Formats: sequence, C-alpha cells, structure tokens
Amino acid sequence: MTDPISTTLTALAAVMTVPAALYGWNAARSRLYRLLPWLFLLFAWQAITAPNWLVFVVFLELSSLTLFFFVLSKDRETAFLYLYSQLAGGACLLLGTALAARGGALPAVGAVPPGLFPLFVIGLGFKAALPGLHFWLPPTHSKAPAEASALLSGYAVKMGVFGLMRLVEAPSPALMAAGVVMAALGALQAPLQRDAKRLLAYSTLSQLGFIVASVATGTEEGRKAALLLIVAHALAKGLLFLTAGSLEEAYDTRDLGRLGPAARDYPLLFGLFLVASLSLAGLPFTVGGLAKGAVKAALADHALTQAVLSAAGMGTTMALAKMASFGFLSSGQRKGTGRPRPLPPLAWLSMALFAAALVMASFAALKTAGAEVATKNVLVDSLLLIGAVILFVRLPRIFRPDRTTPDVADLLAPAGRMLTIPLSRLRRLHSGHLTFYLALFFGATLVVLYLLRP
Amino acid sequence: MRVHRNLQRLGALGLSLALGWWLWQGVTISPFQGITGPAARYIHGTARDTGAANVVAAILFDYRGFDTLGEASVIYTTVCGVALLFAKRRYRRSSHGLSFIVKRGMALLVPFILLYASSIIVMGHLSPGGGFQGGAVMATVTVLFCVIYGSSFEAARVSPKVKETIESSGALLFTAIGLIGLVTGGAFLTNSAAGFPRGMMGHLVSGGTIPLLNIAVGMKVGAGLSTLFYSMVKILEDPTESSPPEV
Amino acid sequence: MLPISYGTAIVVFCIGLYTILSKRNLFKTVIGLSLMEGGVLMLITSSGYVPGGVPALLPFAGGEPVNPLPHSFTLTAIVIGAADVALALAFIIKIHRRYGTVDIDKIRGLRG
Amino acid sequence: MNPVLAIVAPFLAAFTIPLFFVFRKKWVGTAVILFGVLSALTALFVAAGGEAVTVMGGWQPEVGIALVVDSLTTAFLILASLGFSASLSAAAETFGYGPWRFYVLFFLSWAATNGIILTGDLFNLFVFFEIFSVAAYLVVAYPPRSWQAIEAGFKYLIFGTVGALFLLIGIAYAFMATGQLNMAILARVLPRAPEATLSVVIGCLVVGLFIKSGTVPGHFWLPDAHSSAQTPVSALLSGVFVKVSLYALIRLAFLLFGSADDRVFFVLLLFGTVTLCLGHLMAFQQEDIKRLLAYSTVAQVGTIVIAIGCASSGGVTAAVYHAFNHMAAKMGLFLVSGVLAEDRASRDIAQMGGLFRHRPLFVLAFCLFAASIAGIPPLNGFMSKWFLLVAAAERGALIPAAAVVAGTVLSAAYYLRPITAFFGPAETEPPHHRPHPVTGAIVALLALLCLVLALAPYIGPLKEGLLAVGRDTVNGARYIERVLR
Amino acid sequence: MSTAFFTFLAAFLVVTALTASEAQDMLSAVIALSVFGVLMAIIFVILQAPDVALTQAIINSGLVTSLFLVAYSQTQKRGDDPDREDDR
Repeated sequence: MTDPISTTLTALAAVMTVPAALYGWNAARSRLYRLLPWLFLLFAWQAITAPNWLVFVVFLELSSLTLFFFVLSKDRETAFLYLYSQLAGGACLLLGTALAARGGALPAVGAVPPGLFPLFVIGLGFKAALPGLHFWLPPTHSKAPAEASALLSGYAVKMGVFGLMRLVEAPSPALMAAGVVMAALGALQAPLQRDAKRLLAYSTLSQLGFIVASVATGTEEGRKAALLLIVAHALAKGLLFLTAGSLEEAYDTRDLGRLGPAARDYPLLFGLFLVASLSLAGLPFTVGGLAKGAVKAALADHALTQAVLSAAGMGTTMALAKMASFGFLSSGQRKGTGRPRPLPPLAWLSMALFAAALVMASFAALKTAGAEVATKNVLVDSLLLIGAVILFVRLPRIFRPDRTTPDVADLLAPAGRMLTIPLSRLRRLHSGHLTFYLALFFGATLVVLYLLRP
Repeated sequence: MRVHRNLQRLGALGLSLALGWWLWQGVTISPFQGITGPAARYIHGTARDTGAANVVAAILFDYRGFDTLGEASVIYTTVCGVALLFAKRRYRRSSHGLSFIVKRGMALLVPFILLYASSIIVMGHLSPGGGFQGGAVMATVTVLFCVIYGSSFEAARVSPKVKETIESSGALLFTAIGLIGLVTGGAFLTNSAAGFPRGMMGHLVSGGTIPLLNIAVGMKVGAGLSTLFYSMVKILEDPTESSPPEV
Repeated sequence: MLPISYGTAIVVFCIGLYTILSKRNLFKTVIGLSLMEGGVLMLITSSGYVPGGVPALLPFAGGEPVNPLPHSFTLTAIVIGAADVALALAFIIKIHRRYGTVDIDKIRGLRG
Repeated sequence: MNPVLAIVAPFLAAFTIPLFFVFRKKWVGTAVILFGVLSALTALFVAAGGEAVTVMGGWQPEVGIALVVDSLTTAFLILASLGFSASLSAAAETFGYGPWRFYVLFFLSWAATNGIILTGDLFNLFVFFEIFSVAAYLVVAYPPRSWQAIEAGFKYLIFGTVGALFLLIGIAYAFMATGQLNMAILARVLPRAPEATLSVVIGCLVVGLFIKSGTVPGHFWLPDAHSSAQTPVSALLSGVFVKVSLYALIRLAFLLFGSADDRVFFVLLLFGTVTLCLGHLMAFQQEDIKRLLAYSTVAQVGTIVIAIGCASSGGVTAAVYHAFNHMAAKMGLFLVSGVLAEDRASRDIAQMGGLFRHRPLFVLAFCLFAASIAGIPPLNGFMSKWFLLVAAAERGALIPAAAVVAGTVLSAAYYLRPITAFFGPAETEPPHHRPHPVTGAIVALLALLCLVLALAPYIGPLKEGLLAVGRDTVNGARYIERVLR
Repeated sequence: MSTAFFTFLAAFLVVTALTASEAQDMLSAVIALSVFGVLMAIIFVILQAPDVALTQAIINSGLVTSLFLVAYSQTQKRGDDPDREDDR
C-alpha cells in the first residue's frame, strides 16, 4: 500500500539507517553486529509497506527484536525490559488483528471496528510510548549504543505512530489528551535529567506528544503536519544522539555534571550539536520550526492544546540549552581523563551525513511551504525561543545536573514484588501432597460435572 | 493438627458423597425389553460363527480378540516393569521355607493344581474359564513354591529364563495366530474364515482358534504372574543359600 | 435386584474414594484404589444383568441368557485393576526403601 | 497396508526382544534398532495408505473392533512415529542396550500409542490407554536407583489409575445407556440417552482425559514425571505421550460430545485457559531447567485444549499444527537441556553459566526451539498461535485468546533465564564433555523440522493437509458414514 | 436368588469395604480386602456371571492379596538397604 506517508517513511528509514550503520561500523565486535542496522531497515520497510495488520505486526516485532540485540550488547536488564514491553505491544496488536480478522479476510492496515480501537491503541501505545506505556523508553535510550538510540527514537517509535496514523480516521479526543500529556510530561522531565541521553529520550517523548496530538485531529492536514514533524524530529534527534554518543565515547561519561568544555575540544561537534538542537527547538526557517508551525496550524481549533504545546516547546528548548551549557560550554571539573580520545573518522562522516540531510530537509520544507506560511508567526516563535533561553539562564538552581527525577519506571520494581506474592502462593499449592492433589482434582471434577449438569 | 485431620476427613466424605450422588443420578434402570446391540448378535451367532459353547470366551477370544491381546499385554508390561524395578543383582536372598511336613504335602498337591489349571485353560471355550484364570492358577503353583520352599528353590526349579521364554513365546503365539488370519486374506485374528476347524460345538476340539488363543494367553499370564511374584518376593528373605541366576 | 446392585457398586466406589482422600498410609491408598475398582466392576457386571436370566453358556437350558458383553469387559477390567495394584505395590516397596516410611505426607521430595 | 500392522509391528518387537536376550544376547542391540525402523516404516506406510476402515476378525463394525484411519489419524501417526524414532535413537545412545527391559516397555508404549490413534472402539481405547499408561509409569521410573524417578512414577501411577477409573465409568455408563461401544454407532445413538446418564458419560470421559493429557485438575503429576525421567524419556513424554491423550480428547470431543452436549467446549476453553496460565506462571518460578520445560509443556497442553475448545475446523487445524510444533521444539529442548545438564552435572539454571563456548551448536539449537515455542514471529510457534487466535476469535473466546497472547510474553521471559545463563560468564569449567553425536544429529533434524513447519502455511500440500484434518474431524457424519458403510 | 439374600450380601460387602478402609492395623485391612474379593465373587455368581466370578476369586482375592502381604512384609523390615547408599 503506497501513499505519501509510507513513501516518505521508507525514504526516512534509509536516510536514518545509513549513517547509523556507519557510526557503529568500527565499534562493532562481530560481523553479525554490523548486519543489525540493515536487518532493521529491511524489517522497517516491510512493516511500513505491509498490506495488512498481520504482516505489519510481524515485521514490527522483528524490528523490535533487532533493536533488542543492539541494546543487549550494552546492558542486559534494560534489553529485557525493552523486549518484554515490545512483545506485550505486539501481543495486543496480534490479538486485535485476530479479532478484526473474524470475518475471514485479514484486515488492511487502516480503520478497525470501533470495539477494537482501544486494543489497537494500547498495542501501538507500547511501540509509540504513549503516557503510562512509556516506562521502557528512557532507560532503553540511555543504555543503548549511540546508533541504536538514534534508530530507536528516530525511527522505531515512529513506526508505532505510523500505525496510529493509519488507525485514526476520525478525530479522537482521548488520543489528543494523551498527546498533550506526553508533550507536557516530556517537557517537564527533560530539563531535570542528569544523564545526557536520558534528557534526549524525554525530549523525544515530548516531541512524540506533538506528533500524536496532531495525528489525533484525524484530519488530512493534521497527518501531513505530523509527517513533517516526524521527519524533522527523526533527523534532528538522530544527530543529537550521535553527538551525545560521541561525547560519551570521548569523555567516558554521559553525566552532564562531569562533562567538560567539549566545545573547546571539539568545535565541530558543538557546531553539529547546535544545528540539530536549533532545528529541534523550532528555530524559524528550519525544518523543525516549519513542522511545529504546521502542527500548530493543524491544531487551530484546539486553543488549549496549542498553548500547552507551545509551553512544551519552551521546555524542550530549556533542556537543549542545559545540555549545551553543561555538556559543551561549562568549565566543568573533569576528573582526570586527560586529553579526550579522538573520534573515529566514520563517526564524523555519519554525523555530517545527518547534518546534510537536516539542512536539505529544511530547504525542501521551505520550498514546499512557501514564503508566507514560513514567516507567519516567526515573531512569536523566536520570542518563545529567546524567552526559554533567558529563563534557563535566570534559574540556574533548578537545572543543576545533580539529581534525577522519579518516573513511571520506578513503579516497576514494587509492582514486580507485589506480583510475586500470588505466584509464591501458587507455588506452595504444588506442595507434593498426593492426597491434596487428589482432593483438588476431585473438587475440579465436581465443577466440571456441575457445568455439564442435566 | 487434629482439627486439620477431621476437616480433611469431612471434605473427603463430602466429595465422595457428591460424586456418588451424581453417579447414582446417571444410572438408568429401564424395564428389560430384550438384549440390544452387538450382544444379541453374540448370543445368537456364537454357535454358528465360532462353535464355542462359552459365549463370554467367544467374545473374549474371537469377536473382540483384539481386546484380549491388549489385555494380556497389560500384564506383560507390568511384569516386565516390575522385573525392571527389582533387577538389582544384590537383591537375591532366599529363605529355607516352611516346615518339612508342609513341603512334603505340597509335593503331593502340585500335580493336581497343574492338572486343574490346564483343564481351566483347555476347556476355556466350553465351560467358564480361559487363559487368564488358568494362567493365574498356574502362577499360584510358583507362588506356593516361593512361600513353602524359598525363592531360590523356586528359581532353581523353574529358572527365570524359562519363565521369560514361556511368557514371550505365548505372546508371540497369540500374535502369530492373529497374523495367520491376516495372511490368508481375511482380517487380523479371523477365526473360522481362516480355515481353523470349528468342529462340533461342545467337543474339546471346537471353536477354531479359541482354544489355541486360550493356551497362548495361559502361557503368557501364568509365566508372567509367577515372574511378577518372584521378583517382588526375592528381596524378602534373609541371605543363606547361593544366589540363583539374575533375571 | 438391579437398583440394589447399582447402589452397592456406587457406595463401594465412594468408600474407596473416601479412603484415598482421607488416609495417610500408602497401603490404604492402594486399598482405596482396589475398592474403587471393585465398585466399577460390580457396576459393569450388573449393567448386563437380566432378571431371571441364565449364565451365557450356549445350551441356554433355563431360557433368557444374561448379556455376556459386560462380562468380557469386567474380566478385562479385573486383570487391569490387578496389574495396576501390583505395580502400585512394587512402587510402594521401592519408596519405602528410600523414604523408610509409608506415610504419604512425608513423601514430598518433588515440590514446586 | 492393513492398519493393524502399525500396532502389531511394535508388539512383535516387544515380544521378541526378551527371546533375543535369552538366546542371542549380543543381537539385542541390532534387534532394537531394526524393530525401531520397522515400526516407524509400518506406521508411516499405514499413514500414507490414506482413509481405511478394517474390523478385527472380519466381522461387521458393530460386532468386532474397528480400526479407522482418517486424516486426523494420519497426522498423529506421523507425529508418533517421528517422536518415537527420535527418542529411540537418543535412548540407544544414552542408555546403550544393557537395560533391554526398557526397550520392551518402549515398544509396548509405541504399540499402545498406535493403538489409541487407530482404534474406533471405546473399550479398546480404554485397554490401549491402560497399556500406554502402565508403560509410561515404568518408563518414567526407569533408573530404579534415583528416588525422584520412583516418586514421580508412583504419583503418576496413582493419578493415571484414577483417570483410568473415570474413563472406565464413562464407558460403563455409555454401555449401560446404549449397549453399543463402537464410537461411530455411539456417536449416533448417544444423544438419545437420558440427560443424567449423558452428563455422567461426558463428564467422566472429559475428566479422565484431563488427567491423561495433563490439563489443570490432573496436571500435578506432569512436572514431576517429565523432569525426573531420563532425558530421552522426558523428551518422549512431552513430545508424544501428551499428544496421544490430546488426540483422544479431539476424537471424543468431536465425535461423541459435540453432537450430544455443546457445553463441553465451554469446559474445554475454561480449563484450557486455567492450564495455560498456571503452566506459564509456574514455569516462571522454576530453578531446575527440566521442571521449567515440564511446566512449559503444561502451558502448551492448555493452548492445545483451548484450540480444541474452539469447536471449529480452524480450531482443530490449530490444535494439530500446534501439536506438531510443540513436539518438534519441546523434544529438542529436552534433549539439549539433558546434554547441557549432564555436562554441568547439575540441572540448576543458576549454575549453567558459560555453556555457549562449551557447546555452541546445542545452545543455538536451544535458542531456536525456545523462540519457536514462545511464538517469536518468523518461527512455527507463531504460525500455530496465529491459527489458534483466529479460531478463538471466530468462536468469540476473548479471554482464552488474550491468555494465549499473554502467554507469549511470559514464555519469552522464562525462556530467557536459561538462555542468558548459557551466554553468561562461567565460574568453573564444565566437568564433563562427553560427545553426543546421535543426540546432536537428532537435535539438528528437529531444528530442520521446526523450520519446515514454520513454512507449512506457505507449502501447498502441508497447508492443504492441515486444513483437511480440521474439516474431516469436525464433520463427524462423514466418519460415521465411512465406518458403517 | 431372593432379593433379601442379595441385600444381605450387599450390606456385608459394604461393611467389609468399610473395615478394609477404616482398620488401623494394615494386616486386618488386607484380609478385609481379601474377604471383599470373595464376596464380590459370590455376587458375580448371583448376577449369573460365572467367568467373572472365577477370575475375581483367583486374581483379586488370591494373587492381589498375596502381593499385598509381600509388600506389607517388605515395609516392616528395617534391614540395611542396598538401595539407599548409592542413589544420587
């Protein structure tokens, strides 16, 4: 099924995977590891161009599996958390597809009988990190290798949104609210993070909120705006993650508190970082700015949503400002790591590719949008931008990079402990007493006989 | 602990009564209007089809002979399994057995028991009896040997290898008879159609394959049950005499 | 005649079931099994009983023969029951050699 | 090829091995292998023979015992012969030919399995179930030295005997109400029986089969038996024995219960779901790798019972397809974990570190089988789960479908624990490294079977065969008409 | 056979079954089981099933009881156990 959305996403997949594969080329320990990005690309393509929901779910899960192996190479616990959440999402989608296929024919990737809409939304929610189901995103992004995080937040999450795009035909206020909550949540959490990649992860969450809100309008215009923002965010966030990865490689730490004057050591890296973050923050005339403008235009008749999204935009800018100041500009006390290690040429190449793609996307978006749309609310946007930066400078105490904020992920541990209580009782049920087993059996027999009574 | 025991007993009583009540509900007692289904065919057809006088033996060894093959194999499995469970060499101990009088008395009695057992087997198709009952009686002979003379004497008198051979060849005989039916074009275990003489009903040589199958099952069950008893009893007594061959 | 035999069969079955569920000695479990087996045997045989019938031996002198089919099932069921009980007893001997007891509550090596 | 030969061949094997032991002791080994090949070939020929009805003794179906071969029988005959030959070769390698009595029991259980699959008579089914169970108790308790095997065998025996009693009661009441025992005739006559008797017949048969197959009320023996038995035996138990009882459940459900009382399928769905949840949740907490696999078998039995409970041709197709997938994957898992546990001389998952460097191929096979059972997309487990979900959706059974899908996530979780241990660091070097050429070959063949099964929905004849099994089983009238012609 | 005699036999059978299940001492339980077998044989005769009676008499009250006694005497002995020391 080819239409503008899937062709754009297919192209985006290629554009994202090539630099990511290059970035991870020399770090890869085994040949298989080098194969993973291309495998991901293959599965992503199949998923995007899937004729029906079954093929979509199969390849969505396979792509999650390849990313699982990426994360597995770095950290086992987070990889399992990611795998279980993606399998749960896949499970809901599979169940929904089976129920939708009740008539006989496999349901095409599109609208679904109303009864199954919530099931599909939850299934896609795991993939697209809707609020409550986003617990896996921050840890996975921060522990994954740089190119995996780029692919993860750049593209994998977008496949879930692609599903939502196909699913949502009529405007759904619930999804709109979810989008808004995501944007607000991301914007609040991002500036308070200590770990650079976690900061970027939460900013992904807030940008996703933008996209979901614009998809939730259910209009063609909303979908087009969402598509533009997907492209903008994918390229910008990809580059940002690669830069953060390079920082981590150079200084062996992601903690903003201990990162030093990277701008002095790597002026070019700082330049790339600026390009990406300005586009992400929504500087007018960049693809990010245009995309955000389009989204706000699409949400014309939802004043409250527009306001919250603008505030969230400011939050993102503040977060990026924090990363810039503590990551690159601050004098920062680096604990004895000597001259930072030089970055491999391939890394520079891939980052340059990303930057080039970002710039080209900006020109393309400018050309298509035309002059008057581009300059419509330049004033408002730039004011917001500058205001955010001033706010960041005026309130240093809030943004000190020495504490992390609680999040949904912390609820998992107590929930896990609570779950083990009934499990251990179930295990005590199998106590080895033969008479007890037989008693249970005969009790169940009476239940069967009661069910079959005349 | 006491309360728990009583609670358990009460629960068990409740469960069994409920199950019993439900079984009693299912019983259908309809006034008798004649025997229906395959049984009517067996009653009227036995004389003509098989020539055997005992209808139950005709059912067991001809109409539903396949069940009996399965049936005898259950015993064969149990015997082989129990012998496997107690196959350890160090298990062989045998006692002296009982007093002299009992031993001498037993020596007189053995031929009559064997005669009685073989009569049950061979006359299976005429009067109540058959392979199972005859074989079981034959097994009692070896049980008595074990009890009265001690298991090592019993093993020396009837070596386990011989019992093993009898049992397996009995089983093979049964299957061979069945295959004969298959070879001569009919189905497995065909009786008269495969050319076995039906003979005159009531005479010893009548009923086609039924007596042969009886003998096969008799061998199988007789040798089987005695091996079963021998392997379970041989770890009973105290070690005095030399150890008989290992099974 | 028939209701009494069916009734006894079911009562004996229930006694066997009660024994299995409430007793702690392995032998009592096997005895319970044997009782349940006996109950079922009686059930099958009495399902073929014809009031005033004659044993199923061919020259039916008396008259109406009894249904011989259940007799063949009962015969098979008796031998199967005997095979099961024999095997259970063999297992009990082996278990006793290992655990030194026949109390079913102490034989809980495999759990969880 | 006359279907009865599929039963007689293993019987002949079982009866002649003792004679070989007594007279030609050194030929026992070759005899076992030859008989194994003979039995497998006979079963496959009978399966290839296609639809056939033969009555023992040449009588009419109502009088004698009928053996019926239809597509469902063919499928399970193939499954049984594959499972038994794999297990026989693994056993020949691990035990050698010393314990010849084990092989006698092995062939008896093979004959009984073929008997259950082929028979068309209810009492004959009970007799073969009895041989099958007695052989199973003894095969589980095989090394009389190890107390776990003895205790597991004893508990399996008590449960199995209670199950056999329930089957016998069901058959007695069916006979009491109708006087018939041939399944085809019973299927036509039983619905006219009085209501109370009908509920006893169906209730007892269903509960008896629940024990034999290991569904929830009667599953307590399964984890002990499958984990305490020797490796080839536990592979046989999980791969074939469980499936045979499920075959009987399918045959009786669609022939006798379907027409008589539709609530049976609700019971099957209910207990299938409970079994599935219990199996997965218990497997989640296991430390011993074989007990983990055993509880995973309980969960898969629940999945198949749910498939049967969907009461549609799609449901039966899913059940048969899942039975094949589970046989191929679970036998592989048991064989591999047996070899790995023997290397590590312990079955505790925590101590199975670093086995990937030690036996890379076996560990990779373990991952493939685990992924297949858990239902990771490209593999066969996912395919059969999809068939099952469609069937469940068809019937509107939401909760069972949700349970099956949730089971995927949970099984992925508990299968990852041993896998991560294998790939993890090893504190000490594994003590043994006995070569296992034959087991390795079997594991490779099973992996190949898994991949072929994964492609089954795309291979014409295989897909057509599976759908035919579903169609033929569900329409009982065709079975009755063919038997009584 | 008059039903009165049959009811008496049935009652006696139930009493024997109860003793077999409730007896404290194992020997008396086994003997009760053997008596149960004999009574069953008699009832089978009353139900016009001679074959079954013969089998029941020989197997259930004969061999099974002897196996019970063998197993019972095994479990009384506390002798040294060749099995115990070498199981894993």
